[in-house]
Amino acid sequence: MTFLLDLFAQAMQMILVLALSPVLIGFTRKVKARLLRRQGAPVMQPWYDLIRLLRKETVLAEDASWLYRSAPYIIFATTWVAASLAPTFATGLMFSWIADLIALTALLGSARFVLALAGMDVGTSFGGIGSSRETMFGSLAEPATIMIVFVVSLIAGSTQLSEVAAYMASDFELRVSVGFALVGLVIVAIAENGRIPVDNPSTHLELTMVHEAMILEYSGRHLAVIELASALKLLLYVSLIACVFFPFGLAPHNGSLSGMGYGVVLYVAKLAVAGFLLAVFEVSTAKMRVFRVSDYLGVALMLGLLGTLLVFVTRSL
Amino acid sequence: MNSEMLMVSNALVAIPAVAAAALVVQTDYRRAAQINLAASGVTFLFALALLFKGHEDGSFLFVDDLNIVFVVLSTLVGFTTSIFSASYIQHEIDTGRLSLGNLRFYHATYQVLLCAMNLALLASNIGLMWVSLEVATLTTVLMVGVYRTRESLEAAWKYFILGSVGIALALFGTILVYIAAEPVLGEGYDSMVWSTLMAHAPDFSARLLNVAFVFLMLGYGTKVGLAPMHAWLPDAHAEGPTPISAVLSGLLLNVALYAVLRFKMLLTANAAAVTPGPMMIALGLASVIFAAFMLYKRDDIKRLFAYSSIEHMGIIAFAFGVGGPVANFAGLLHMTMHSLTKSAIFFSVGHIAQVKGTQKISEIRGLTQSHPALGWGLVISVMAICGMPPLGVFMSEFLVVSSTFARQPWLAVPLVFGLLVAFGALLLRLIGLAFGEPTKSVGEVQASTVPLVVHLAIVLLAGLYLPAYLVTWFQNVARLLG
Amino acid sequence: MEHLNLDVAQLLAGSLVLVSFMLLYQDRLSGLINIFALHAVALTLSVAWQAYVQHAPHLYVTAGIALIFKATIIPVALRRIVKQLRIHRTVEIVGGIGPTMFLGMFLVALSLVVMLPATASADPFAREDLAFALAIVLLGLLMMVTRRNAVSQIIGFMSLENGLILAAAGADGMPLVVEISVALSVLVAFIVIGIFLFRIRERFDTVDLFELDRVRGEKR
Amino acid sequence: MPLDLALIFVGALFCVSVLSIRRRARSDISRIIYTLCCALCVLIFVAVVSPRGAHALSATLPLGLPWIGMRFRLDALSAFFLAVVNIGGAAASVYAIGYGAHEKHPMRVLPFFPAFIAAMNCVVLADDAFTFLVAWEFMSLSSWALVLASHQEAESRSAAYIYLLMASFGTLCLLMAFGVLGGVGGAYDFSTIREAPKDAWKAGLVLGLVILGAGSKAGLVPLHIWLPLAHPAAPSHVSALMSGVMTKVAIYGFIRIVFDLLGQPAFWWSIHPLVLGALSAMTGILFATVQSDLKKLLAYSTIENIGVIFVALGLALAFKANGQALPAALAFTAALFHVFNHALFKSVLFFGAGAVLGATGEKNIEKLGGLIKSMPRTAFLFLGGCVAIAALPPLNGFVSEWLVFQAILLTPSLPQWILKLITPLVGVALALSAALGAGCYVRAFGIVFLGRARSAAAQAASETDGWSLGAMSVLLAMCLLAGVAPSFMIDTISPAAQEYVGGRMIVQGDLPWLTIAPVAESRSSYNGLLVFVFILLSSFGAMRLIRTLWPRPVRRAPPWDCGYADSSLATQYTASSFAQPVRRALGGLAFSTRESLDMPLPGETRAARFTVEIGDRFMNGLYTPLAKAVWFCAGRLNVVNFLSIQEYLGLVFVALVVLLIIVAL
Repeated sequence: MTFLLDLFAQAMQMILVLALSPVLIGFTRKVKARLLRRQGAPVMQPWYDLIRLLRKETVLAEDASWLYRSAPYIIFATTWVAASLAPTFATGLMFSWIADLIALTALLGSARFVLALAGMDVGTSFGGIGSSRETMFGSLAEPATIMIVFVVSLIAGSTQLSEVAAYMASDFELRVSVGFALVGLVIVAIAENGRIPVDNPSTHLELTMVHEAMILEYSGRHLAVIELASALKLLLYVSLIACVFFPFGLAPHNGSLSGMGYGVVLYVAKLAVAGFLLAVFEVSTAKMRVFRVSDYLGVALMLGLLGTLLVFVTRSL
Repeated sequence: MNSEMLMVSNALVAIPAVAAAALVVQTDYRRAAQINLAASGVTFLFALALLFKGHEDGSFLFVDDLNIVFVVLSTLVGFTTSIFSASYIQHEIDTGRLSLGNLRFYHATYQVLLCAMNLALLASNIGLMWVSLEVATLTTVLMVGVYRTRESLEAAWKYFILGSVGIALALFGTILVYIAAEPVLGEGYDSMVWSTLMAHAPDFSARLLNVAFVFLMLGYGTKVGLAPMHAWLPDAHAEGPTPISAVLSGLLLNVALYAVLRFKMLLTANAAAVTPGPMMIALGLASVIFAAFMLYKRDDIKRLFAYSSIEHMGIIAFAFGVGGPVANFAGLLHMTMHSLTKSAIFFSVGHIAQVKGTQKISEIRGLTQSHPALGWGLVISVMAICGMPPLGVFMSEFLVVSSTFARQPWLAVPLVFGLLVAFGALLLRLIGLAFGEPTKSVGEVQASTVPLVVHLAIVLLAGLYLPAYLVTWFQNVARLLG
Repeated sequence: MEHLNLDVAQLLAGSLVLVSFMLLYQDRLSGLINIFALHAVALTLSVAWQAYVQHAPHLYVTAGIALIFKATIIPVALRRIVKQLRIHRTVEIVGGIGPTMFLGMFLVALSLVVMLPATASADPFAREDLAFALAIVLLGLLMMVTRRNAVSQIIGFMSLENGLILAAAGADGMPLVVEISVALSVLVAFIVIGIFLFRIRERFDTVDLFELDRVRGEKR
Repeated sequence: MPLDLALIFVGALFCVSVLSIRRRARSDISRIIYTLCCALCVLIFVAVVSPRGAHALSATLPLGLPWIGMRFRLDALSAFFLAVVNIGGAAASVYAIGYGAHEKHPMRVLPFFPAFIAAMNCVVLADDAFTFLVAWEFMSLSSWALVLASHQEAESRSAAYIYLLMASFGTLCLLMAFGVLGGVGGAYDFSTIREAPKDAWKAGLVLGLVILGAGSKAGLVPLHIWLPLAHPAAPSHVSALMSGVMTKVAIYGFIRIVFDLLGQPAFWWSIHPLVLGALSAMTGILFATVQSDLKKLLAYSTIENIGVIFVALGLALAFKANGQALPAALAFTAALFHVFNHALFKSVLFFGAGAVLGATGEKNIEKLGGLIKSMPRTAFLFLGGCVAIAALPPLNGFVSEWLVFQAILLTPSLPQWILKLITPLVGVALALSAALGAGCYVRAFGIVFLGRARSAAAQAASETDGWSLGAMSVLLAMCLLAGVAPSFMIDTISPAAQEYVGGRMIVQGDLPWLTIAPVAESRSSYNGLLVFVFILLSSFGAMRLIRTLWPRPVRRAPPWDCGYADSSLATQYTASSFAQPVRRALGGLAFSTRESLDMPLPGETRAARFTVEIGDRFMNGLYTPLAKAVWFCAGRLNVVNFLSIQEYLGLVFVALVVLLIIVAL
């Protein structure tokens, strides 16, 4: 029975993340538009865009190689696998044990790796800029993530997300290090998803763009898949923050269907809150210069390190 | 007395003497070279016979574990060097650097030198040893000056002055030893014979022995080429004919060292006397480090390796100074390996200098490409002298450094420092000489690589495998040296 | 009587040291050679006296050798060489007589300090002789260090050898082998020196050793 | 029996090297020699991995030190390293059958190549100090000769010089270490050393000397300066051996002495490996990121990986010292696993670099580009190597890094506060270097293989030969295997761990689905296989689905590039500009950079120049002054060479008087 439940939960989760991620984007845009006193596109707009792109003809640059064509699918696959392993509404996922937090980070890392390569494949200047900057951000964001992972997993005594979530849910006490970790993870999340102030998702002809520069040459279904992947990434980070720091309402390992339903509802609510906060944050800040991003991410790294040190020291006492 | 006539050691002294006499009258230099070769060869065979005959004890000559090693080694190197010199002088004649008269003189003195050195090694009393060493010195002085160029004369003169001062000091030390022995052993010959001296060493006046050793160490040390008495060595090596450089580095230094070792044994036998160790260690270290730094600024290929001889003599002196079974063993091994390797180096260097028509390091490049045999021969032998495995020097250096470091780390560290600095210099020069775009050569020589190959083969073999009887000897000798 | 013998021996040996000092500050070549002859004579006397005292006939031989070679042949030959080289008038600069003298004094003192306690066991003759001999050796060496003229260097060297012979003679019953060898070696040495002086002469037209240092095989 | 066979085959390797010496080489000699090498390596591999029972085998030859003989021993650890050595050796030989064919002077490579492999085998087999050091130094010597294969180039000559100098420095350090271990009696065989009691200061002394000795060979910062010079200078298959295998032999030396001969460690032993390892990881990868010479880049990244391995070893020491067997086993396993992995993918990468070099004659990546079209197979294999070394799942590089992180996560249980402070910092360093590594290899692959060709040479490139591709693909397949089924590797290593840290990880083979769990499944687990399968399924599934639902054909067109369509190759991003952000942001941690911009005034026709000089702090701060000092002393002492005879006599005189005074007193 539990096996079936777990399988169901896993399948459910995989579909759920896929379905919800563009909606989250759409919701954020909507809220932003509203805050800017605009009507804004409907919340489902990202899905419409995806469908439209999928229907469109795909144009490839002459110099594009096989790598360029297969990159979108690989990126999508890695991100999706990662997203479907993080507990969103239930901890008892069928396959949650095949990759722990560090592995999740690494999966996102491979997505970035492939994306950066794809950016360089056509041999245009924009792609190069994008990949180069992405690489630098990544080389700061990843260690920061790892440090944050250290903090939570040292506290929870495990790097398994479901274990961590369960621990946080059961006996959660307020710790400074956890606070550091939270702030750090938020900073990383913003940077990784190319949101303001690090990058501006809604521009193209700006020399400071990063993510958009890499996918400049993509069109049609390839672009659609990549967009979906980035949406998934945003969702993944949100649900990471949610399940690690606000783990209430997660359905337990062998919970009932009702519990799962409850979990789903709460999860959607969490997403909504996150999207709203993100929108508010984005409209209230300006984009920063590219070379300041390293300092910005350095803060996250420092927070993670401080948190880890604190944990280490408190352990000894 | 009859047994005395049959002694092999007599032959070892007699053959070269006879050959020398024959060579004085021999005018055809090719024939002379052959006689020279044959005589050295026979001498070497007799030395080999010694191996099987073992100890001998005569009134003037004697053979024991210590000098047997030296004799075999020196006759071997004497032999191979004579092969080398045969192919070397040919070119000297062609280029007219040596006249026929010179050559007669050269060959005769060569044999006299061998004779003197064998005598020095086999002499059973300290007086005779001293005399033969002086003769050896004078002959080499003459041979260094054989080219009659200003430089060679200067070198020979310096060698003569420093050498005879050293030898004089050694004589004074010898007399002192006699005077120390005389009250115990009574007047006369007994007080100069090694066996009796060693037997009664404990009863001698310690203070007198100390003073004596100061003179002997400095006197014979001059001929060993230890700093600060080394000054004659580089020029003598550089300006004389290359076979003589080979003999100097390969033999004469060892013979002088042999003398020092004998007296060291004497002092070690006497409990009250100062242990000679510290003195040897100090001089040894001084030589190693000094020579190591001197290597850097050399532009003359023969001077370069002369300084490396100083360095290695320093190492050997250091090893014997440290003492103990392992270090003494290492010292003997190192001495053997060094004379083989260094003479091999001079064999190749001699031909290289002839081929390139210069001794300037800066004007020789890319030997491995232009002359593969000579070039790689040089590379291998220099690697050997730098103590690279699997060649013999590595084993001895391994033993010296490790055994010393186990006992007195603060002594091993400067030694290692010296080794490293010297290696830096030699490697730099070697890469310059052997690799890169080759420079032009002036002429070809039909170099006989036999001696080179033989020496390197022995060194390689010794680095991997030491025959048991050799080991037992070395260990006996090491025990004698205390 | 014993005492007298000792005094005479000391007197002669001491005179040798004195002559060594004279050698040390004599700066004219011809003069130097004469003093060297004197040195040899003094040596001969003291060796002879030793022979008389020790009743060791072979020492007379040594004395003879010393007299013949060192006191006559070598000085004569040297004088001839110097004449041929036309340098018998040359006055060489000896770095400050005063310091050299003091150094010499110090050396004599040193040799006494070293030798007397060392030879406590040996008999008094040997003791005195050894001390003086060492002094002579050191002085000879000092002379070689301070002189830059080939001839005077040789003289310094031979005075050093005289010291050795004195020591050898002082040692009771040292077999003849050694003295002869000494004498021979000195002879050989002298021959070599002669050859060299002429070679140097024919190459450099001088026996000033500073000239020699300029033709090192290896240039700075 | 396996040991004897292995020894025989090693001997055969030496024979091959001797036999290969010829005055004039036959045309196919290199093919023959390399085939023989490959065969022998495989044989040795088979011999050492063949089951040999629980206890170690040993043999003694009547060579070497007379009173000890040449001793050899085969236990779990040496078997593991022998396997690594011979896999690398065999692959290099196969590769060289193709690559070595167009070697100009085969006689400068052929005799030394088998000797080099044989020497590495001997180091791992040796069971007494003398044999160990002979093999160790001979390994350096033969590789030195290989570095000099291209002796006409001044820079490979200087590289060879620095290399051998550093190598013999290391050997002398080890020599002194063995001096301490062997003691006055000269008992240099490892069995005696193992038993002998060691007092604390001696152990510390030995540890320091070993870190200097083994570290200088492994390329531990700050003893690394020779490595990026020497490795690239050699022919590519040799570079692969030096980088992939020889450094591992150095690591073996460190493990053998510190974990085995020195006995029970004290906790502070772990500090140096941890700190130096982290330093190496950071320095190495930052330098690699800014290199424009492909082989230099690879060499620097070797330094990074060595750092990672040393960190793991340091952790193992710390745990072992505190008697925590399980974490110690985890760290130790991580170290050995990474040794194995790095040997594999670094060889692949060097082979790839060699193939590129052969096809274009270019080491400088600024002149390459677009090779993915002209040499697709090489590109694919090289990409695989990049993914593996960038520690990305599902390949093997990630697994070992992951294990190291798991080990770090266990360090809070260590009682010593100093370790508590160090390990988090080490963790940051590792995380940073891993991330930077990914970036570095994005750059390497992207600039060399992607985009458009930046030079005529790159334009004219063509696919490399089958042997090279074969060697690379075999190694890459092993990378994948070790990535998706790491449990086998872990279980293979655990006997060695059992022997040298006194514990082992839980048997991974028992876990379902090839999962690995360092401590307990509840704590952390990873399943390379499923991750791989899922990624494969979902990507292919997505592709199939989309292609079937919306089957619109793909159209080729010139790149849009925001409308700035231009065909000039110069507008592509260059390697140096790609590295610029990282260099600006983090470069200061490792090196001193001087940027100079020469901008012509408006109206001037000359081109603007922007130059960047990158200085190695250790080189400028430590080695150059050292060399200067030596030359200064040499210059000063040289005066002694030009004194007059009188002055020399003066020296003797002074020496005499001084000694007399000493004796008189």
